[in-house]
Amino acid sequence: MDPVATPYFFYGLSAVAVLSAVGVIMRRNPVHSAIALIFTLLSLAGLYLMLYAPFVAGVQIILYVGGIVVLFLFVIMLINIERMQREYQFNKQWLVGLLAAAALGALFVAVYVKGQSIFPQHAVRFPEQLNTQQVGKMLYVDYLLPFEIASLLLLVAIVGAVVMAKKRI
Amino acid sequence: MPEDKPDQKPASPPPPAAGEKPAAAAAPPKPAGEPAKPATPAKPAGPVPQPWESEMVERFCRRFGSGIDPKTYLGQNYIVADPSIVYQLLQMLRDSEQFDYCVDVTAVHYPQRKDQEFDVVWILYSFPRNERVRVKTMLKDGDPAPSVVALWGTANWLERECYDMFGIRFEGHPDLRRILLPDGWKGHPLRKEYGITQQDSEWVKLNLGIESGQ
Amino acid sequence: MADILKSEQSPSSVEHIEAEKGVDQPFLDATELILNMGPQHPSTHGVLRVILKLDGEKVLNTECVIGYLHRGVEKIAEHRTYAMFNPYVDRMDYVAAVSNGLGYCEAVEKLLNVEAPPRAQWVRTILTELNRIASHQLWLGTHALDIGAITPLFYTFRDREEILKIFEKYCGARLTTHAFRIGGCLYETYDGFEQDVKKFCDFVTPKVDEYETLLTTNRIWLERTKGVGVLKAEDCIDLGVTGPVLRASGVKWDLRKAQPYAAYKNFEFDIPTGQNGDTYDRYLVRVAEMRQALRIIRQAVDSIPEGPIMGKVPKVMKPPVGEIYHSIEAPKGELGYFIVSDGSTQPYRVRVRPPSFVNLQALSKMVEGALVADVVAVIGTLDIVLGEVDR
Amino acid sequence: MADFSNYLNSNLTPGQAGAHLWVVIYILIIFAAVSLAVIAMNWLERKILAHMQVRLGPMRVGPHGLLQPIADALKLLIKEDIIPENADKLVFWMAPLVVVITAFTTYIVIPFGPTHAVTDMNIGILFMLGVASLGTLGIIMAGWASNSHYPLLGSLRSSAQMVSYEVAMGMAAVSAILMTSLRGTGVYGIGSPTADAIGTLSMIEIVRAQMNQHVWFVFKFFPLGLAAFGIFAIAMVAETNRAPFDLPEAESELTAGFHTEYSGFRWSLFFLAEYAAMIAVSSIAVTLWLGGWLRPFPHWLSGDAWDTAFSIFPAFTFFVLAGMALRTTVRMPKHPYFKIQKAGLGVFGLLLGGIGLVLLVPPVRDRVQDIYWFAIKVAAFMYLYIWYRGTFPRYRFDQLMRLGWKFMIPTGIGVLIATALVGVL
Amino acid sequence: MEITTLHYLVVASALFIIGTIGVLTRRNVIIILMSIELILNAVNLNLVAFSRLYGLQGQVFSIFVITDAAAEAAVGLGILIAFFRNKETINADEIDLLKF
Repeated sequence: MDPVATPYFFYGLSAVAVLSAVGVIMRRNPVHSAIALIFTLLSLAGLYLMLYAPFVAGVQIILYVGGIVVLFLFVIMLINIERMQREYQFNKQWLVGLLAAAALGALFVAVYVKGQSIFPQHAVRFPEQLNTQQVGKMLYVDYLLPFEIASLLLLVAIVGAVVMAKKRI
Repeated sequence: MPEDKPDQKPASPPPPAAGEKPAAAAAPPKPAGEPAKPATPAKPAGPVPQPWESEMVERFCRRFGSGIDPKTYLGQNYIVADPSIVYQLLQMLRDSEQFDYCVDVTAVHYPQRKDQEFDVVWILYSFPRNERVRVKTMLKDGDPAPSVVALWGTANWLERECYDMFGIRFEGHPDLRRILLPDGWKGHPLRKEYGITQQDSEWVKLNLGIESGQ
Repeated sequence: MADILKSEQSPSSVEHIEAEKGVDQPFLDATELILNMGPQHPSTHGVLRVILKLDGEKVLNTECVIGYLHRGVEKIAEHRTYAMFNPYVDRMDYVAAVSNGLGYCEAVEKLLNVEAPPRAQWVRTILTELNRIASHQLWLGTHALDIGAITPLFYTFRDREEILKIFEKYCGARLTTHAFRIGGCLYETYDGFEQDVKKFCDFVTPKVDEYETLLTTNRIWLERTKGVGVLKAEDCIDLGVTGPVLRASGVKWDLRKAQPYAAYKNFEFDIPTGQNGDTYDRYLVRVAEMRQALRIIRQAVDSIPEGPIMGKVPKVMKPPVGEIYHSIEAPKGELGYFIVSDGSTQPYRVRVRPPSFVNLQALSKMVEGALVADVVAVIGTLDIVLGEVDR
Repeated sequence: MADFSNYLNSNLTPGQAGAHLWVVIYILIIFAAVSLAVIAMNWLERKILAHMQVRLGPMRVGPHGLLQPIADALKLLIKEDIIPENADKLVFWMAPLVVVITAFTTYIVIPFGPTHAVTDMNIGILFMLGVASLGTLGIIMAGWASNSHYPLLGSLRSSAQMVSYEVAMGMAAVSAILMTSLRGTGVYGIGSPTADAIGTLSMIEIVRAQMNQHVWFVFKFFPLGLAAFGIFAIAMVAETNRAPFDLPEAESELTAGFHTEYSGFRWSLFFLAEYAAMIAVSSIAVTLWLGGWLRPFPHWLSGDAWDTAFSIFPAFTFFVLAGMALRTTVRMPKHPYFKIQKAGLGVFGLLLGGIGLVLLVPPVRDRVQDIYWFAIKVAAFMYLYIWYRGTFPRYRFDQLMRLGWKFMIPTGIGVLIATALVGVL
Repeated sequence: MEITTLHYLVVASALFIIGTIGVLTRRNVIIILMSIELILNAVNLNLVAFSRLYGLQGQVFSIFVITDAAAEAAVGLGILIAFFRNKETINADEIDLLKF
């Protein structure tokens, strides 16, 4: 079936994503930032659904929102943020950083202007129905080695995080 | 299950010490523990404290001489000791006489006694001997009593309460603060001059915002 | 504590913080937290306030703040006659009012050098043991509730009700009974007292098994209570802890055996003890004590002697000058009365040695390094009544 | 309008059929039904728990306290809404909403019958687990925003607990999903696990797989399915913060945990969300292991006669309930005080009987019986929840974590591996 | 109006730039880590958008990226907690020693 009112959904979700992203970097209080991040991530999950990538959307929700952001919130609660809220929020090189980001934006625009022809102007549809199965097959057949490496990475991360956060080992 | 054990005896059978003897089992109607006097209605004169004689007391007398005055009253033994030696006496009671359990630390206020306004009373019990003894000392108002927290951990709160109620300072107490009354309270309610309806109205006004706590 | 809590509110400018860096030391480690448990808290059994210093969930330090229920019972005693003070003692440990009354009456009788007649002694023993069961039942229900099992509370209260009914029939009051008078008991037992008590014994014996079915082998109960709040025998003696807590640590000491009072020397019973001194052992000891209490009651009911129930005491009680210490085994531990008489109708000084107050002192030792949930369990297992702690 | 009636003939969920009107109707029905179920659960829990604890429970408002939940709801609505002065207003305000929205969002994919779901998603179970895990965020937000120590501890506990048990829950769910790829029938039927054997994450397809394999997954590969189901059943109790895993709101330790500072309507939102989440996770368990909407023995006791016999069950249940209500009406004391209650209970009984009669009508009967079997299975889980609460003490935090990480997750992985091996062999 | 891949790319680049600004200008390490998550998400959006044109590899890679993000967040926050415990601060410009 066709998604209903695609452009409206797209613009709505994109606006939420971008505005919340601005919220993430502008808020004084890290908890507010984390909540803004949740909104960004959820609207991105919506965008993935619109792009017929339901599995990625599901992983986004369960892993990013349900896992990583909870981790962020957990750490924020462990840390006394009251003092940090009263301090300066931006570092001394903020102007340079802003300029660099602007330059990056300019680069994007330049790339688009120069190579307009290679950008696709149409959308091709992949079947939604078997998306999960196909992703699974690809993960476990074509990309088995990267998958294993990723699991190794996670193991290292677990050990690293435990070593870092534990007081006495 | 603990209760299955057939052993019904207490941890230590009461030895026939000079202390309070349990009344003979044959006479249940007799209330426990006063062999000193026949059970007649109280006469105006009443029983008087008798000197207490036992091996333990002799040991104490040898060590402290005239500083102590061992007595027995209604089958209960107590030693009145001089404030200067009471700590050594208590220490000796615990270390060499097995009085391992400090039941209570308390005080009595006698405002009419000149320079000896307070009785400080330590009630001790010995698990191995199944025997109680009270140690008493007379203090002048304002003089400190020795703290026995180092000897018995129990004394910590008991001495705090004593300080709270009577204002007796216990020297050597790790944390001598009020315990039942609030920290800023003025006065020590169990002193005789403290009226029964008296209160620190200043504190009440300041902290509770009311005119009177009554 | 007050200045600690104040230091959280510091001025809000960065410069200020920089300037005050020496003064504005963080009072806590990065992960530490002060938790103020009580005085209004569901499981501090009244108005106990415990200030916990936590590292995450781990308890680093505790401080008890008591006195919220301080009514000055000892001061009141100095302004009442001996008989008038008797009802006041019921208000200290209000779940075991009968025991309190027994201790006071016996202490004054000793001071007066009179004795209660045997019939009174027997009735006193029966009522005191019934009250011990009631107290332990209330403890069991609330303790299980603290640990999260809500059902035992209702079972124990259902059965405790039967005891209170007997009290009500005997003396007209359920909780603060004022059942005994100096020199004996005021009331003769009502018709059918023996039958009621026997019926109660038969009724409650399977109920005690029922509590055990719910808890004793429950895995979660075992995990929550075994090895929690361990108190070794030496520590118990050093801290003056008495009652079931002491017996659970393996010290076989019970005043009913060691220095018998009332009619206890006529009855056979065991002193249940534990080995590990943890919360589970204390639970077992108290449940076993309920059974022993039933045993005593059964023996006592069968052998109540005939005779008067009130001894001969003077109308105006004027004990001779002197002082007396008398203690009994209350459900919570050694309850002692130190009474000083100056020969008048009013006691010169009454000192109550409250078991709860002394036992509560062991709290900070028992919860060192435990978790928040254990603090609740340990407060429950100490079986304190704040009315008695604060008096 | 054609769209409206066409859908009824199609054999699809409204989401798949693209019948947007029906989607809205379904959502409304589900919202109303879940709210009603929560209200009923409230009454039932109090009654059942009370009878387990030798007391009567609510008896005053309405006959046998039937109107008690409504009275409670009214009270909560008109109660003063308190926001602590130092609370973070925005987050404090948002937290209950997050919890409620996530709890209700999960219902989109729950199949109450082959066509009785809002939509059938390709990633149904993943979506459900993911959205269910978002409820944690609301709890964390609530605890943090209250700016108080008890809620903070509660939300710390909650976040750690939910993250831990989600893993075990996922492991158990995956082993059920593995079973969907098999073709064979029966308890040990493995079929052809070749390249064309494709499992599914879709909730409806999972139930269809159980239908095709003639076995509920709880019995599949006998000890394995049961073990996975057991892990899921434990993890879902932890996931919904219910006894014996109710540490985040442990009333005897943290007063009320994360919702200590909430009152009135906001608090009732937490309450609503908790029960809605309980029903939601029970629905997942029913779908994955207990055959979803399938009636008992659809293959063994097949045939028209059996079909008809089983389809009478819903009506029969309502008749029994009506009979109980009417019996109580008759047995009520003959006293003017009970007049209104008597009338009310009588009308209620007649209403139940009327519903039963409606359910006897064949077209309704056919469409409703799936929902009935689903609801019965979920209700069994609800009863279990209440039973746990009446029986178990509460775990301590470290024990909870130990159980989760050292027992549930290894067992879950073991069961998963064993299921995969058995499926391939 | 149809939504093409380009639209998604615009959103992704916006998120990327916002993330970059966050990383470069904020002092708070937690927010820097969140900004990194934003950047990774921008990349993910790109990958998924292109996967509509060129096959599912993009989606598979975005899953790898999410895995990576999880690992990064875990280790990053672990370091953060260890640092906070020692220094009582989590400001990026005060974290200037290799050893403490």
